[in-house]
Amino acid sequence: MRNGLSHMGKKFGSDMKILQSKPQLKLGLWLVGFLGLAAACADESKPLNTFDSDGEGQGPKATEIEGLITPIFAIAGVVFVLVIGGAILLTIKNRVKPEDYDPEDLPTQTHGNFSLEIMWTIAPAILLAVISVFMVQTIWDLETKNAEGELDVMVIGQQWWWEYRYDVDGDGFYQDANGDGVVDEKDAELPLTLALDPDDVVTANELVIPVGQQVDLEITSRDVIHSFWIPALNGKRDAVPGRVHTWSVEADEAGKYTGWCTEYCGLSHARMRMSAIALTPEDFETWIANQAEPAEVPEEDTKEWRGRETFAANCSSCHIVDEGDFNYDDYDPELITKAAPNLTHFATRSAFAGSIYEIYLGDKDGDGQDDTDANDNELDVSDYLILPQEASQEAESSADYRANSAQLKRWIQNAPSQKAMAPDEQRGMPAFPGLSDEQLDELVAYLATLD
Amino acid sequence: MTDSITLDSTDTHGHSDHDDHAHPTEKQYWIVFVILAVITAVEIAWSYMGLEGPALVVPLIIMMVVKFLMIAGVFMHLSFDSKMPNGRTFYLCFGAAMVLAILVFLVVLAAFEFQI
Amino acid sequence: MTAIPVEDAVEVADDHGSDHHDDGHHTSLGLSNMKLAMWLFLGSECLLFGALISTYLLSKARFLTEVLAGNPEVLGTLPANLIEEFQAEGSVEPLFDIPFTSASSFILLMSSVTMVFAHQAISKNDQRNTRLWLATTAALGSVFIAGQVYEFTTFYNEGLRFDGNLLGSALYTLTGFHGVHVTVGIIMLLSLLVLAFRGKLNQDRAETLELVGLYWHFVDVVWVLIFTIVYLIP
Amino acid sequence: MAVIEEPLALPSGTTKARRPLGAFSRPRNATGLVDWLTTVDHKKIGIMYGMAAMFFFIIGGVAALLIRLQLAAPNSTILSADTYNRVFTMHGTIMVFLVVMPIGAAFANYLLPLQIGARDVAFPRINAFSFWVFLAGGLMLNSSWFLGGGANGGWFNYAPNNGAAFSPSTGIDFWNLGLFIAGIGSLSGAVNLITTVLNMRAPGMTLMRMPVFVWMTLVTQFLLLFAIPVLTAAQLLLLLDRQFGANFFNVTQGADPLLWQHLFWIFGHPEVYLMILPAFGIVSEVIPTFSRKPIFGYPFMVFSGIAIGFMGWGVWAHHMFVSGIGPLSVTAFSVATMFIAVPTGVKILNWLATMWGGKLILNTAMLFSIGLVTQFTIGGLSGVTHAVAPSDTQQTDTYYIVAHFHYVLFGGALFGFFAGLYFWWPKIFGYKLNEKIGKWNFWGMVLGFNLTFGPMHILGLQGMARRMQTYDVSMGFNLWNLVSTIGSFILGVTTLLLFVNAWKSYSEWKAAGRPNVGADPWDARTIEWSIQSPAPEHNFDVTPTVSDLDDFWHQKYAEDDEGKLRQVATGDELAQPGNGEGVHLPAPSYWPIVLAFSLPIVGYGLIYSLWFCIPGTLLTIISIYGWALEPADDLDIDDHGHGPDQEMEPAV
Ligand code: HEA
Ligand code: HEA
Ligand code: HEC
Ligand code: CUA
Ligand SMILES: [Cu+2]
Repeated sequence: MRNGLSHMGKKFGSDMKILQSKPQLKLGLWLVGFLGLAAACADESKPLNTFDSDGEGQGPKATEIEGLITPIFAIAGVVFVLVIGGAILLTIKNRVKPEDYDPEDLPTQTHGNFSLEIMWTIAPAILLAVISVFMVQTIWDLETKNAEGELDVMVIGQQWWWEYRYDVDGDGFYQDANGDGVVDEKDAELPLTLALDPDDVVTANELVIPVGQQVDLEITSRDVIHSFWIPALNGKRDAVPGRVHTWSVEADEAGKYTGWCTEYCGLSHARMRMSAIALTPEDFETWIANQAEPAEVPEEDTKEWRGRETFAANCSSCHIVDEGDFNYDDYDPELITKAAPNLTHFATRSAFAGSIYEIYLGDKDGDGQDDTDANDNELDVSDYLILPQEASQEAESSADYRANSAQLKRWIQNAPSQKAMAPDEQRGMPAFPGLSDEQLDELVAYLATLD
Repeated sequence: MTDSITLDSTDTHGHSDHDDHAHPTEKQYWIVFVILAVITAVEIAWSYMGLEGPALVVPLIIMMVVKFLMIAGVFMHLSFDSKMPNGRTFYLCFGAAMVLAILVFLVVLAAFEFQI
Repeated sequence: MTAIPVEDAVEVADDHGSDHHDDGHHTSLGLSNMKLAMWLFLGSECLLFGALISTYLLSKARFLTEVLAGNPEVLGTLPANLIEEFQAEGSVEPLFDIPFTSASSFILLMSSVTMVFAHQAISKNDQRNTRLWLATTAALGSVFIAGQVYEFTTFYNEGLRFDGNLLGSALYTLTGFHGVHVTVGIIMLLSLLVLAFRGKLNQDRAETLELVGLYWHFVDVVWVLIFTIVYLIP
Repeated sequence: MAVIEEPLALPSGTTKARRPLGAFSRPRNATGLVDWLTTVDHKKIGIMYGMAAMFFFIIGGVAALLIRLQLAAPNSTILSADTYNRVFTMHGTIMVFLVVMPIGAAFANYLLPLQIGARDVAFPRINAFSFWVFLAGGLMLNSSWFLGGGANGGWFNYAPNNGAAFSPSTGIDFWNLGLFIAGIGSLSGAVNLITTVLNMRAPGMTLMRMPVFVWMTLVTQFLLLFAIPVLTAAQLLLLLDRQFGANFFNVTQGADPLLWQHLFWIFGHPEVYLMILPAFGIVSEVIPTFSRKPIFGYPFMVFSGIAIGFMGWGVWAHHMFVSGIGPLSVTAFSVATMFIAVPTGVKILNWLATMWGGKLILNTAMLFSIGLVTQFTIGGLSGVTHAVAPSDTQQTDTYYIVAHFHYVLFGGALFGFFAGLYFWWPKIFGYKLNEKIGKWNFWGMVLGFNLTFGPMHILGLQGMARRMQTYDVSMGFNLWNLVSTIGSFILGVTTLLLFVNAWKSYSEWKAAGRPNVGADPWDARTIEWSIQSPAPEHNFDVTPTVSDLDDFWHQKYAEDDEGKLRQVATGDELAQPGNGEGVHLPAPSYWPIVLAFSLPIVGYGLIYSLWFCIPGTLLTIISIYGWALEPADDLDIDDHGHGPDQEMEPAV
């Protein structure tokens, strides 16, 4: 397809040159452009594509939107051809060469035609009225909520990563903000805190959802406005601090669906990506059960254990690794948002730092192919599930399937050099130039145990 | 000084001689003032009646609008000036802005009300 | 620039001066340029105040919601007694001193009448009364401002900070911005007064005075809105 | 201030010039630079607006090219994330506020008085002030490049990201105060121009005889008059938040960030229409002239313009479809937005109908006008596709939107302005622009423009979000970004052809001994062509009396006995000779520029140290009084604090 496109591009360019001499070709040129557009949009290697004419690999919401917009594109295309074609035809037909100019030779002086003009006032209005009917229908369709008891997830945007809280116990609350051990409406009324409802699950960057279910999202933010967007599953919805916006996603097929933050949110807006991972309901159950477990403490005096010490000294002021006894009261990260990614199950994710870096490299499923591509839709989902159960233990030893430790080390040592951040303004992760190479190794080893 | 060039009017040639007789007299001003004062007193009294919701708000708003119209109409001569030829331009400039401001910001406030 | 013989200008001026007092030149609409311009300007002010009033309404509502919900961030910005009163009343009413503000509103209303009389006086070329009424208007305006300064001090002493919470920011901004308008009006009145005392404010200048009057009445009208919306409907 | 020295009572014959406050007397016979700095001539002010806009256009254009360079390839590092954010913010801000708006003002200033048969605008000194204060604000905004970097909040600068906590550098303060100051200029300009149009028309120039351009400008100015104060209010809140610790957008205190969005877009949407309407006005003059037919359906053209102006107030939340305003609001605004296509469509179709059966002269001005009709339609149609809210949830904040607004802004507004430049150039400067370079200019721009922004439709639908410093290879955006970058350089170079053309045409004209281009080089329709080119300082020797729409054309052409249209006179035969003897013009003044440049001093004070505000404010007050007390050697009458000038005096 890429070849096809560049071919199209060449054609586009050469037509343009002809255009200078022959304006007649303008129309043809635009048609080529439009075909190119259609062709380009059908190209499946575009993980964020919104205009997927065959609708494959899309969730029902996205498909519904597309069902609405496709005929509108068609109507626009017709108007486009009529107006532009008309303009070009009139130009060509009615042109007078400068040398033929004769002041006495005037065209008929028409001043207007009332009924004609009324006609082209009313006709588009009727057309638009018809479109409106379908449009309003879709607007409200997109707002429908899932049934009671189905999965709800709170989506929290912050500079420059996403946090997800799963309402596992289905009580509709996500935090125990006043720390009284009872999760109730009072907690919901308080401002967003880190303190999680102990029965719920929290993760970052990757939204894991079960296939074939509408998952309702409650979207909010801890700092500035972000926008949550997984194009293949639904349109976007802004994450506005102080407000909770409902929205939903649903995937028909298992797979990885990428997206990125689409409301400008400052420095690293371009590096605030995310993805949704759709698992079969059974896989999803396994996954969530694992997430609910506390982190395991590594054996004493191992490499991992020393990493844990370093972590406690340097990192746990911001990052939570919940070993079952975590106390939110003693915890106050030096960040405007008061939150850094929860690392309790870090190793079960596939990408970090706003989904811009892979956590693992190499061939995960042993089929001889490198599975490394943060934005590859084709990723085999079962790869994803291997991680928590088997793979991570051998992560480091396995030659073709290993933690992306070089990148992780670079990140821990100097995160702002890996992703634009402003730690001095309490936005983003600071650099740790003081950590020795050995300490970094130990830290990475420790992080790899967090599955 | 030549008299050949004039930037004279088009729609209304020359300028209408609207004069003070079109404006209210001193006495009328006082009357208006007294009415305004009375309305204000009623407003304040109303706010002390311990009412709530629409019963409180609606009469207050009505009285506010009446006061507004009286000041704009009488003190600012809107109702008199607008009788001059083309005086409706006043309405165009000020009234349009008033209406626009009210509508637009009502919609804004409504948008915050009906978030669902 | 073409050289302009001043004589010409003066002649024109004289010519002009003999025209009707508040509307001397011939315009397409038959309204004077400046009066039209003034109305246009006031029209745009409507939108400005509209935005500020809406901001106030919204901010106050949000503030109250947070106070009633007991958001510690918000509660921390106010003394406990105020919070208790707000929560008890479910409104910000306890902050206000209605009788006091009513009195100052009344004073501002009164100044509109005196402004009208100043205009009447000048159109009769009654210099003495023009000065008198101008001075009275300016004085009433100043009393209003003094009242507002007093009121702000009270609010401040009660613990309402401009940079503390939404209510403080919005209330001080809206009323303060109106106060700035009144102050500008007072300065214009005083400038007119100086002219009047120097004998330079004659009947020909009636329109200038009328324009200041329009501005003054507008500021008054805005206060009518603010008084009802902010103070009487808290 | 309503403070008047008694100039009007000066006894005849006295030439005593007062030196108020011991400062300036009104400059006389100023030449050279001083002339330009103190002029109150609407034509010179119009030209200065145009030049300033072109200057800013180069800055905004270079910023655009930097954006395109950075995006030419994936993962490129030409601009850091921080720089990129500043560059695109400044690009958008400059293009909107310092390029398109002032070009509109330039045409309005130059043409309005000429087209309605007036000697000048209603308040010439205020007019000068409007320009200088715009320039002061624009320069202040751009000074941020050197003082810690430009603004970095995006051109609509959403809260709370624009707050001190998230954008601590001063860029946003410059954005805020610079535009605040420039806004004062737009506001005073609007008051001035509306008064001019409503009040200063030549005898017989009834509203329904005004050229369409005058109408569109009138609507534009009303939009400005009512829209700017809303932005000003928002900026005031932001100023208080950033500089004085207020909480309007402080979420921890319960503030709602959507307030900013509402205020901004209540301003912002009328803003986009006030950017396009002047261009619509321009092509409504050009197309009839070169189709040799009257505009088709004049009343429809006028009323659709007014309708756009009105409807423009009811659709602002279409920029907030995904902001979470709730489905009810979304539905209402979505439907309202779609119907804006109706009056706009009327315009497009009426232009086509004007060309229908016409005898088209395809010179550069006409080509650019046809360019507007076609390119704008593309942008308008994509506009309708995102007026449909559900599809906007996919499109918003992607390059599809970027494509939309460049098609309407560049393909609409700027193409219209280019048409206007080629059309009125002889009236303004006395010589025509070279047609050959003009054609290159046009076709080059059409090519470059479509290459740059056409692919953005595709990119947007492929999911490329806007305001992204970089993108990953795996996203598949490489090809079209490269195409777009190449296009942007073609566009840049071909845009520069305008300057080449101006320079070349001028030198040829000079070499040829500055031949007179004639009053009416295009056989045009409206009365500005009935005076000499370049327009004499006093505009009309004799104020024209108007009896028709397209009055000048009707003087040239009349039906003979058989009812056939014949030329009865050429434009040059009818033209006024340009010797307006004894015409009294308003004297120039120093105060507009002094007052205008006193404001940024206050602005810098607010950013750096409040102490600076004191001299700034003092200077402001002095200038206001200086202005008001200025000896009126013309008929200056001032009022309330804004010190409007008197209209040009009548019969002199
Ligand atoms: C000159 C400026 C200009 C103009 C004229 C327009 C015109 C229109 N715009 Fe555009 N718009 C912008 C400048 C402009 N816009 C800018 C700058 C932004 C982005 C701001 C930002 O986010 O940075 C924007 C964004 C924008 C959005 C928000 C997108 C988003 O961020 O999600 C929307 C949504 O509805 C929209 C809609 C429209 C519509 C419906 C019109 C209509 O007026 C168009 C009407 C014209 C036609 C439709 C073509 C001619 C009509 C016919 C030939 C008749 C027949 C047609 C039919 C029956 C369909 N615009
Ligand atoms: C009238 C308005 C206008 C105009 C004319 C333009 C013109 C151009 N714009 Fe603009 N653009 C906006 C208004 C405009 N833009 C707005 C409002 C935004 C949104 C900003 C935001 O998101 O906040 C935007 C955003 C925007 C983006 C998206 C950035 C992002 O989201 O990350 C891009 C990307 O390609 C872009 C490109 C261009 C290009 C290539 C041009 C070209 O047309 C420019 C062509 C160049 C020239 C005409 C200059 C000529 C000068 C030279 C050739 C230089 C040579 C000279 C010297 C070196 C001295 N623009
Ligand atoms: C001052 C707070 C702070 C400290 C201290 C800190 N971090 Fe971070 N960390 C962050 C923030 C904020 C992010 C999110 C950055 C982003 O993606 O934009 C982050 C992200 C990460 C991530 C990626 C997480 C993910 O899922 O995307 C890892 C891994 C990480 N930090 C490890 C560490 C380690 C190891 C240390 C100690 C050596 C440490 N951090 C110390 C604030 C901190
Ligand atoms: Cu978060 Cu953009
Ligand atoms: Cu819009």
